Amino acid sequence: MGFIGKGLFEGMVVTARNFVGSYFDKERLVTVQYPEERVQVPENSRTFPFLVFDKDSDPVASMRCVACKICEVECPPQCIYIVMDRDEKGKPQQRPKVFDIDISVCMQCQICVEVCPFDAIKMDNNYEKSQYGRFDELVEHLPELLKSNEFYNKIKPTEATAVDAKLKADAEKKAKKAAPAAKPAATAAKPAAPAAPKPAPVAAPTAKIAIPDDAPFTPEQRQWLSGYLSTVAASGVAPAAAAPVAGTPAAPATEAPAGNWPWHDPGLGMQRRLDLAKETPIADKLMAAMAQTDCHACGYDCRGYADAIATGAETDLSLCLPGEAETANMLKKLMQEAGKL
Amino acid sequence: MNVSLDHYLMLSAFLFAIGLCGALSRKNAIIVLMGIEIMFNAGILNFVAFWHYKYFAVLTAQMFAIFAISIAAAESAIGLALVIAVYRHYQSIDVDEMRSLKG
Amino acid sequence: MDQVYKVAPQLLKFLSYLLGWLPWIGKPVAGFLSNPPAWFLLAVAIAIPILFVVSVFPGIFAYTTLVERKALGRIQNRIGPNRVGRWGLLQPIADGVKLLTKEDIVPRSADKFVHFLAPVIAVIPSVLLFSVVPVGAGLVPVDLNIGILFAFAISTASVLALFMGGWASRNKFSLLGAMRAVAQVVSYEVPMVLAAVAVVMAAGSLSTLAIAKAQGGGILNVTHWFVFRPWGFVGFILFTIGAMAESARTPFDIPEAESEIIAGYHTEYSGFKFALFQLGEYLASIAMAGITVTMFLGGYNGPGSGPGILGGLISMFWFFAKLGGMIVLTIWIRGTWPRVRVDQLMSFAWKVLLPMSIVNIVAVGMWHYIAIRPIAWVVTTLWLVLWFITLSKLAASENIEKREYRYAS
Amino acid sequence: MEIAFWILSAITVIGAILAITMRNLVHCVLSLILFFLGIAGHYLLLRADFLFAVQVLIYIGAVAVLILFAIMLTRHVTGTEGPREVLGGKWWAGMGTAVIIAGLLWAIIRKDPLAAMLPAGMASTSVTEIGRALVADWLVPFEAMGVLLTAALIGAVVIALEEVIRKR
Repeated sequence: MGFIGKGLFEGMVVTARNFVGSYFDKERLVTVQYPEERVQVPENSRTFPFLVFDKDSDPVASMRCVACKICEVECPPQCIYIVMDRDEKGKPQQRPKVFDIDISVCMQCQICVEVCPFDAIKMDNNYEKSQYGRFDELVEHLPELLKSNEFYNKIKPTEATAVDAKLKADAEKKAKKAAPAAKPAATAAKPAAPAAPKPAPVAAPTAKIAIPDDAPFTPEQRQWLSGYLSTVAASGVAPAAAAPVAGTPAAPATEAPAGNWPWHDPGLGMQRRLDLAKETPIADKLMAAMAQTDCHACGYDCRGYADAIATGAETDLSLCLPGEAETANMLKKLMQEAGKL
Repeated sequence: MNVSLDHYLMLSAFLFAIGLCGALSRKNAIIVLMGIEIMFNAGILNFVAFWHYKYFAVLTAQMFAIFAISIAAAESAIGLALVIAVYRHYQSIDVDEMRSLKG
Repeated sequence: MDQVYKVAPQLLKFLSYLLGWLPWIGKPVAGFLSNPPAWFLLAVAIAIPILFVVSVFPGIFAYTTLVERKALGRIQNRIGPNRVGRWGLLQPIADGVKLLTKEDIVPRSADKFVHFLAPVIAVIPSVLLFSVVPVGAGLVPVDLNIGILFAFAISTASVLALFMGGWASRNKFSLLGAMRAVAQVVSYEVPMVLAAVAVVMAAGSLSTLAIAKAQGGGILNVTHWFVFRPWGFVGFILFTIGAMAESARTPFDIPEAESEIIAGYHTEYSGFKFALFQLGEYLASIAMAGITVTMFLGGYNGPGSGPGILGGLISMFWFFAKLGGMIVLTIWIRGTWPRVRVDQLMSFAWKVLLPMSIVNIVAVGMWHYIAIRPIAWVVTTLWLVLWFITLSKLAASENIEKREYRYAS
Repeated sequence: MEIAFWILSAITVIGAILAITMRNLVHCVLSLILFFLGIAGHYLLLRADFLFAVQVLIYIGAVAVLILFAIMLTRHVTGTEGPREVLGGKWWAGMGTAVIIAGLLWAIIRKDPLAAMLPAGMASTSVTEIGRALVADWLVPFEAMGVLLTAALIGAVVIALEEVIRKR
């Protein structure tokens, strides 16, 4: 039955039902009373970056960042500012003295996280960043940026577990590589050992990738899969390719032992480093042109990249990110001088 | 001193003069209309004052006042319609400029 | 006022009895109060209704805003204000403090004096309206014999405040809002007054007290309410629509349509001036609800109402209960119906409401002259229903094509 | 009574003077409303309650609003003309006429024996009496008034719509 104005009354019935229903049916009230209640943010949500450290006892010493400045270079809106730390003698330390992120500029793109070779910078999920000011208040400095690995594990369990496993595997591999070479290094040159292998980050002892409980696998499948995944995460390649039999001594390191290269100091200028390496073979000259941060952005440390270029194994001269265009140009120049290009 | 009829007559004479002055000397047609309204009101006030002081028993004066108010309302409606029509034609409501009877 | 004048000596005697216990000033004050001079009695009799009006109704306004926000929230499945005090009960006070402490901004090119005057003028007619609303049996601030006419006369003056505010702000949206407000109020005034004429014809008086009294009696003091007559029901609907349009409540809030003209005439107002505009608007709407209750819903009449102290208190209860009901109805409507368009607004007033109110006046005449009630019921109902169908058919005569959606289904 | 009379008279006269002297047209109308209010107050003082309501309803609610609307519909006239453009060409003639008429009226009133008359009665007229008078003794004028108002309404619409019709 229809009459004029029927829709108006139907509408009023609907609103009356809403009104009464909202007092009895809690499902209807979707409001979250914010400061008291919060919505659980999804694990992969991200806001602004933070820096990871490993030991609660000494956050500054145990932070993973080595001040390689790759993120500063890569950051699209250029919101990161890094100054490398030095001790009293002016000797560069492998950590930042200043690490600023302007969160009013940051566009939360996560590129810094993706380019970081040390898993030192990660994305936070804290969205309560409002401040009373518009300028300095919106720049985050090193103390605010440093957060522990446990915190990272807490906010992003899946990702952090994978990262920890990978770091642990890397450290083990490095330790194995370094083990034969460490002795000569230790006996030969004690004073200059900045390139000594970084202490392995404290990783969770059992770096196992969690397979969700409701995943449709039989127990055997589950066991195999878990082992496979943790291996993949630890090595970064398929297990068949990188499954060194435990106990087998690793191949002797191709790199020269870390030590007596006077130019291996990121605090020196390019010209000074090249001067120091003036009378040396081409490989050392090439190495002196690098940024000396051993950041592994190129896939090697500085020594290894220089050797690879010198032997022709690596033809790309623009891989040194911290050195930027200066290094790339110098490498090209050196290679031309050496007649190899 | 009590308020006598005298006071009301004086007041309404004064208001009438003000209204007349406005209606005759201002340029703007709307203000001319307003002056006429003031004169109307002064007249109606006279009616009511006479009713109150002399002919309180009969309602003639009040009736006159009511009719006068109605006529004033009709007059102002027509007057303003004319003002709008004139404005459309001349793009102005200056009474000095309305000199021709041509349409 | 007359009622208060009658009971004032007793009231003062009671006060003097209370004050007599005080040291120092107690004795002389009590002596003065127990035998008051005539001018003092008159002053008390004038002051009490004024105090009542300016204390009770702004309080109702404050909590109407809270109830409105809560109810609108629940209608939209939200919670509504619940931060200030238990269930947000202190919210109106917080709002008031906020508005008082806000900066008072006057646009540079505004007409300063008129801009200042407009919110003040917005409140005055709204408060004056309460002077003719009977809140209980015989309890009306002033029993004017032109009560209803006075109310309409005063309520038209509120348009001026809207116009002044809109014009003085020197803002095109303000001016548009002001012009819409004036056009709307002038248009809806006509059907509203004609709907009231029907009641005046039936009650035989313009006095609000007499109109309320005419609806007493019957079963439980309920059956003689005018809303339970065919013409009264139609008149109630017409008058409610008119009153809502007059006070710019939501389906007719064209003058301050946020989506079209920001906030209409009070776009350029902030702080306390804005609060005064809101106060005036809400008070006018509450007063109009009070007049609707008086004219159609039996006023203070209800089970148990009558003369005497107890009957008077019960009648006050009924009046305020009905007033609350009307306020809730307007809030409910606000939460449900969409805003009408400007052209629809005008054509609705002139093409539907105006003819319908004239038809309603004829219906009252029929009701009066047909002596046998059942026949009167049938005839007036038929007359009204037939006209309603005809008018709504005529109003909806422009055929709206069914819209074809190209992308949505 | 007296104080009320003098206050209301002051409001009325000031309102009237401002209404015809102010530069800004909207200010003029607002002053005119003040004048209307003063007159309405005088009606209350003279015990004509019904006329008070009618005055407020028609003059303030209708005529003033109508004038405001007319001002809004005729743009560029809200008035910042130069000082001399406000007055018409023969303004001195108008002023003179007004002064002469005021003087004449004054003289007549001074001479009139009615002038010093005091109020005849103090009770308000009830609306019922006015209503009965309107539909009994004054029925024909009342009906004529209805016809006049209808004619005026239609006439106003026709005059204001003229241009629109011509355009079609």
